[in-house]
Amino acid sequence: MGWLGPEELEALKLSLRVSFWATLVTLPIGIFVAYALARWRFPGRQVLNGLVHLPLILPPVVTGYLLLITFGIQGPLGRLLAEFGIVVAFRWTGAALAAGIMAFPLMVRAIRLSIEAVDPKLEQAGATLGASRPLVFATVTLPMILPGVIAGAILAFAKAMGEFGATITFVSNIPGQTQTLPSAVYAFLQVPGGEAAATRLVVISIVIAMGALLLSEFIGRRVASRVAGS
Amino acid sequence: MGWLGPEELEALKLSLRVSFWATLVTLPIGIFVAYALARWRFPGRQVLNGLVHLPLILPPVVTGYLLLITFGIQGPLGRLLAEFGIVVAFRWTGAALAAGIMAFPLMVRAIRLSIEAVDPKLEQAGATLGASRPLVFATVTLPMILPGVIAGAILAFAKAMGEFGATITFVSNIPGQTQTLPSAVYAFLQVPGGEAAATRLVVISIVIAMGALLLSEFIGRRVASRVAGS
Amino acid sequence: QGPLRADAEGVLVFAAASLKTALDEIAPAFEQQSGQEVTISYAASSVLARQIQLGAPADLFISANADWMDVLQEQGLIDEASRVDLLGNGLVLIAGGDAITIGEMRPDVDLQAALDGGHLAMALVDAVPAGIYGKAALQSLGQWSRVQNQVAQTDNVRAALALVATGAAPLGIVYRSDAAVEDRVQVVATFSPDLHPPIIYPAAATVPASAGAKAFLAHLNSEAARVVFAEQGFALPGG
Amino acid sequence: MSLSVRLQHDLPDISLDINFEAPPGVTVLFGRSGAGKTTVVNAVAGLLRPSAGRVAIDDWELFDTDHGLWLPPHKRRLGYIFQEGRLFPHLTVRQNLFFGRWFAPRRARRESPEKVIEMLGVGHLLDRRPAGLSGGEKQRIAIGRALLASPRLILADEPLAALDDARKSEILPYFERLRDEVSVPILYVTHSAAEVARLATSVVALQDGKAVRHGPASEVLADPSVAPAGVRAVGAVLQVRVAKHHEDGLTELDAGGTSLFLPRIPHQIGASLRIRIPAQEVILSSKRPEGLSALNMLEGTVETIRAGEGPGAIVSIKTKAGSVLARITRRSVASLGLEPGRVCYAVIKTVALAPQDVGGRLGNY
Amino acid sequence: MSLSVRLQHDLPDISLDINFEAPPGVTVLFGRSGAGKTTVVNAVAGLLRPSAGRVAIDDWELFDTDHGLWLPPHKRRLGYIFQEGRLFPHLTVRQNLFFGRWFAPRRARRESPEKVIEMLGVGHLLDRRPAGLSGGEKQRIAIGRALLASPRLILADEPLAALDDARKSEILPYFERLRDEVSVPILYVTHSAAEVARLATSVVALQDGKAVRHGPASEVLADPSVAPAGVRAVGAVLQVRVAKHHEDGLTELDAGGTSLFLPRIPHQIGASLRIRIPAQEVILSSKRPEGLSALNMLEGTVETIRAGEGPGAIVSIKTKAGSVLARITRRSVASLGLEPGRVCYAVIKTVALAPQDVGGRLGNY
Ligand SMILES: Nc1ncnc2c1ncn2[C@@H]1O[C@H](COP(=O)(O)OP(=O)(O)OP(=O)(O)O)[C@@H](O)[C@H]1O
Ligand SMILES: Nc1ncnc2c1ncn2[C@@H]1O[C@H](COP(=O)(O)OP(=O)(O)OP(=O)(O)O)[C@@H](O)[C@H]1O
Ligand SMILES: [Mg+2]
Ligand SMILES: [Mg+2]
Repeated sequence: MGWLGPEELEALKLSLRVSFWATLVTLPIGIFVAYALARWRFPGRQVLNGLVHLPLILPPVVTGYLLLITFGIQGPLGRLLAEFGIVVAFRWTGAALAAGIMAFPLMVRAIRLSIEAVDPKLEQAGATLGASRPLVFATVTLPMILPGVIAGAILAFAKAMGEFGATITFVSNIPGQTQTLPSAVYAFLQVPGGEAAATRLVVISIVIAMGALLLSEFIGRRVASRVAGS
Repeated sequence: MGWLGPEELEALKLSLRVSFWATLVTLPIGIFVAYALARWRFPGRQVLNGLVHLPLILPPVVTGYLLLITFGIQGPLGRLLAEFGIVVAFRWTGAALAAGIMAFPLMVRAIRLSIEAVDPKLEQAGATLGASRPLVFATVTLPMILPGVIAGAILAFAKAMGEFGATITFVSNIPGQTQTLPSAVYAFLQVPGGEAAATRLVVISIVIAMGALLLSEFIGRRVASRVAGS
Repeated sequence: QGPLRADAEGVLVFAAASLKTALDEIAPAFEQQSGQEVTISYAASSVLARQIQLGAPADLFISANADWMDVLQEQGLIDEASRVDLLGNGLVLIAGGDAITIGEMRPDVDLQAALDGGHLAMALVDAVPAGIYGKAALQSLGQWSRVQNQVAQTDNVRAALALVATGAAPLGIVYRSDAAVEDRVQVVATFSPDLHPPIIYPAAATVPASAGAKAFLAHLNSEAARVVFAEQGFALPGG
Repeated sequence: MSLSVRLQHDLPDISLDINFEAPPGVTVLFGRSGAGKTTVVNAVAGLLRPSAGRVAIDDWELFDTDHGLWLPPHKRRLGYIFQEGRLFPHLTVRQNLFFGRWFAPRRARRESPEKVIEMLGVGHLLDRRPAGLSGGEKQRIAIGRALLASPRLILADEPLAALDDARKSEILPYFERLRDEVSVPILYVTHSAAEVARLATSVVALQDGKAVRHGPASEVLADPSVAPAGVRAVGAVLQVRVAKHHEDGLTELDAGGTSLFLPRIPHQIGASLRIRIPAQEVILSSKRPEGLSALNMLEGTVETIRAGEGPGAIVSIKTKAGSVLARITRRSVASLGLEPGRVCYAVIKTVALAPQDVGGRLGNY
Repeated sequence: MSLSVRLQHDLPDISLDINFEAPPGVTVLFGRSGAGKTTVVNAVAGLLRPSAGRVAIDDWELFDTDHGLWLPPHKRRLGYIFQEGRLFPHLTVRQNLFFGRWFAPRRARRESPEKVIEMLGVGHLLDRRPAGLSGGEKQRIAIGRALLASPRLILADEPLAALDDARKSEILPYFERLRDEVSVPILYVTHSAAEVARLATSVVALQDGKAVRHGPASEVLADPSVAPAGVRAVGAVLQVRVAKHHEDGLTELDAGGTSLFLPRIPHQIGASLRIRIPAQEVILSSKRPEGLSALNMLEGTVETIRAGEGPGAIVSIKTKAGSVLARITRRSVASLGLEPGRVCYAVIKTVALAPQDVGGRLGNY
């Protein structure tokens, strides 16, 4: 990547790190929420469903602003987290939080659909064989939804790689801390003649995201055929 | 809606119109692409799959810029369409185009998954009974994937309601023509003291999008139980 | 029929988003006087300039910086004769809540100490005009290298204002016009205009502009309009 | 109308090499699981493209790999009754039934829907959806759906295999009516000897992808060396005529001049029937038995005695009613002194003839 | 260990009201489709919560609605063999087999995996996945999986219903071995009289959600008024002992002093067996028959004659071997002059006793 400047390289690395962690940390939560939405009937289920979809529907700037208000230094959750020594404001962790939240609906949808495709009768069979609910989940449901989980995770990763609006509004753009690839692209597009540099970065993100998607299709199919039996 | 100014009301109406047409026009294309991705093996299938996902991955500004270059007044496709009397640049039709393209991946994913869940044996049964491929699709596949199609369409509608970055970059922010609800929100957020107005508009879009989502869950479940037989 | 025209009826203005409050107040008066309908599309200057480059049917372009106007002028997309420096602006250092006002910014003010480990909110320092000017001013003051690593850059100057207003950042550098209307922030210091390139909002009619475009441009220079701009904290060229 | 099938196709486990001409009526493909029955039917239906072969109904070719001819499934005008029903879950029973009819050429519509619905007894189900139906009802709808497509050939792939005995005996008569009342050739897959005996005009016995035996049902089933379904499937098929319905609930049949008694069967006097007499239900006696509860005794002479590997032997007795097979122990063969040419009596219990071994009106054979 | 079941539950179509105590051994729930069998089993398993009732194994209560006691399924220590197998598709056969074992308390692990794998003959499948297995293999894995969970009760819901006859007779012996070699009570659902006869220690006959009859298998099955599976299911169950294996492939059984001959069965001399003699396979003779190929003749006296609605009657004959039932025509009853107390001979063909009517070693009854 000799044709990338050091700052661009840094943005690329940061984007990868942010997207990776955003995906990794939201994945268990996404699986849990997807499971709850698919299998449990509880009051507020539709509210939860709506909340999950919110980042998909809101303009990203609004999401970023809401994050700023709640997770910022002065925000209630931001202060709470700070008590535990976790600061997200103006850190790459905040960028990961923003990316994770923006990608969350995509992840949950993918996983939820694959959970709905699992025959509850197999889960019942697991229960009669002595596995408690969490164990049934771990030994029956989870292995069977693995293709969906992988698809969801990689889709979320790809989305996180492209997230911009909420991220810059929430954690702004601090080179080395929160300057992700899309922020850099945006900056180049603001000045006359910046198109070439922007294009270079866009191509890089497309390559990475497409690679991830192809990988997910491939893994998904392999795992699916393993799960369905060969 | 006495508390909405005339310009805001106009933005709301325009957003509804843009999202409605964006969904309606992309729906058949989305079904076709989803079917092709789910059922056909052809060279370039992965390329098509990648292309479909592109708007999900790219920063919206980039998508908007690409649209401006290709579908603008001087863009190659823009000129081609103009030959047929279709002008999208700086028209609400362009906003619909941008919204449709941004929502397309979500729509295709939802529909594709439901197509993959249809047992090809039923389609074979239709064929042996004398229905050609298109007729099998119309009489067997399509009715069976209806829940997925509805979910995909409404998700796309909700996404279209919230689309901003690509729209403003492609067709600008012209009141009455291309100023959608999110564009209006943006404009309000750019000036001091605009937050209250922006919040009002955001709440409206949340209500509409959530309503649509709830509706889709509801219809989806009704249709699904009808299809599965009661 | 869309705005793919430059007809006698109506004026389509492409204006930097930060002018929204002022222009929305000024335009109705002109519409009443002239009977012409004014439609204003607010977005980032870069977005609007690109759209004009690619054939947007704007009659009038008001940019938040000179660079994009220069580009359009070089490409012959605007009527050179009509170009005016419509407005100016100044930079201020702002803080949230109650802060002491120190008047003019001086090199010896310890900005880094004032930040106390927090961040200095600015627009993108290499891309967005307010950020570019701010960086230049800090460089002139010899402060840039000291605070460089604590600058939180936003995609537009309003977002920088929001960082300070919500308390996320203790200090920020924004336009005077932005600071004027936000209650939650206070101007701590002002930056002298000679610390940075002149902040200018150039305006010009496009090449195929409608007849009303120039009339509206003239109206923007009228006394009534100037009062509104001044109220919003904008500087007036020569004033 | 006759069906001509020639097929070659390699599957991972077996290779298919099949060649048969089926006369009008019901042709049964008979064979163990994995013999290749479904593969043949799928090739006829166009759901599988064999590497070589030709299938024609009379001289209408469905495909011929030599001439690169390949009709897609929807142009073949078939009525395929799948093993698992494959009803359309999103359509009502009525819509399912009429599905094929929508696509059939108007002038080809032979079956009257009313008649088919009445014949299958599904009139009360028309507005329901398949999901709520019992297995037997589903299978009847599947039959009706295939029929109303006005097919030129009906394919039935183990249509009864998934059903329990009660359901089986509920559905079998519909296939008999199909055979007797609708003049469409039927290719019927099964591994049940009883179904073969009851329905088949001719039988193609498949084994490991090859057609090992092919001929009229009575011949193939009487041959213990084929007996693809095991020795318990061996039996003779007799052609009989309904002579009288007695008041005590028995039906008297005329079998070439001898009388046979069965529990009442629902056929008119004079009707031509075939009954299958499983070899293991027949007891032989060296002299005319007396004082037995069994009402049916056929006098005849021993034709052949074939001893199997186990303790049993199959004895064929030529009677006036036709050849009857008996499966008895070799010990009994010895103690009764049976040998070809000896006179003996075949004793058959009245109630041992299961209803599903009694066929409807005889086909063209 | 005995099982005590009391259940009340309303379903849309029927309401369940059931109460029975099952002695150790195999308790068969017997009844037509829709009688409520699966519902009962599901309630025992904890997959369905009945509105009222109590289920206990000895005095270990699984639930008792009166005291608000409800053990979740995974705490009930059951081995549920489902009708459709329900193997885990993502696990290998080995992992499927060991699934329940992972969760069983270590000290409760009674079955040795090697023994179970050997007993079921699935050793060669261990590394494969369920998708590639035949129906019979799948069902054997399902049995093994339930067994290796070291359950305190085995539930089997029509485990053979989805299989064809060949597969059925391949699996049934495993259930016999379960009954005889593993001392776990079994609740077994079926609507096949042959399975009942072969496996059942006691039978609970269900009809429309009610237990209409309950008792030892031999009693319930010999009662034509119950015969929930139709008159063809009526038959007697005899307790016999293997006396000798003859060289001509026959096995001689000792039935209370009388000899019965059957095609060779794979049991050791001296082994205790039960055989089911279907009533319709029995011919009666008013005098000792001679010159017949049938080797089995039991002398006895007529106990009862029950005439049904059709042309048939069920005659019960008391022999030294036990009560034998014969289904013959009323016409024969009259012509043979049968009446209670008369001496007559029951004639049974050697080969008419199907292998699946011969049971393994007798249970505790
Ligand atoms: N698509 C396929 N790929 C690989 N093997 C196949 C395929 N289809 C069939 N076979 C194999 O070909 C053989 C014949 O299959 P086929 O389904 O025709 O048997 P069948 O006679 O219909 O058996 P059954 O009575 O079980 O339905 C089997 O061994 C089967 O495993
Ligand atoms: N969850 C349910 N909702 C509504 N009806 C039910 C439900 N479960 C069972 N039934 C009905 O209760 C009755 C008994 O069902 P059950 O499955 O226990 O019968 P079964 O004796 O097991 O029959 P089969 O031999 O067909 O399996 C049936 O009429 C069935 O339709
Ligand atoms: Mg088959
Ligand atoms: Mg059941």
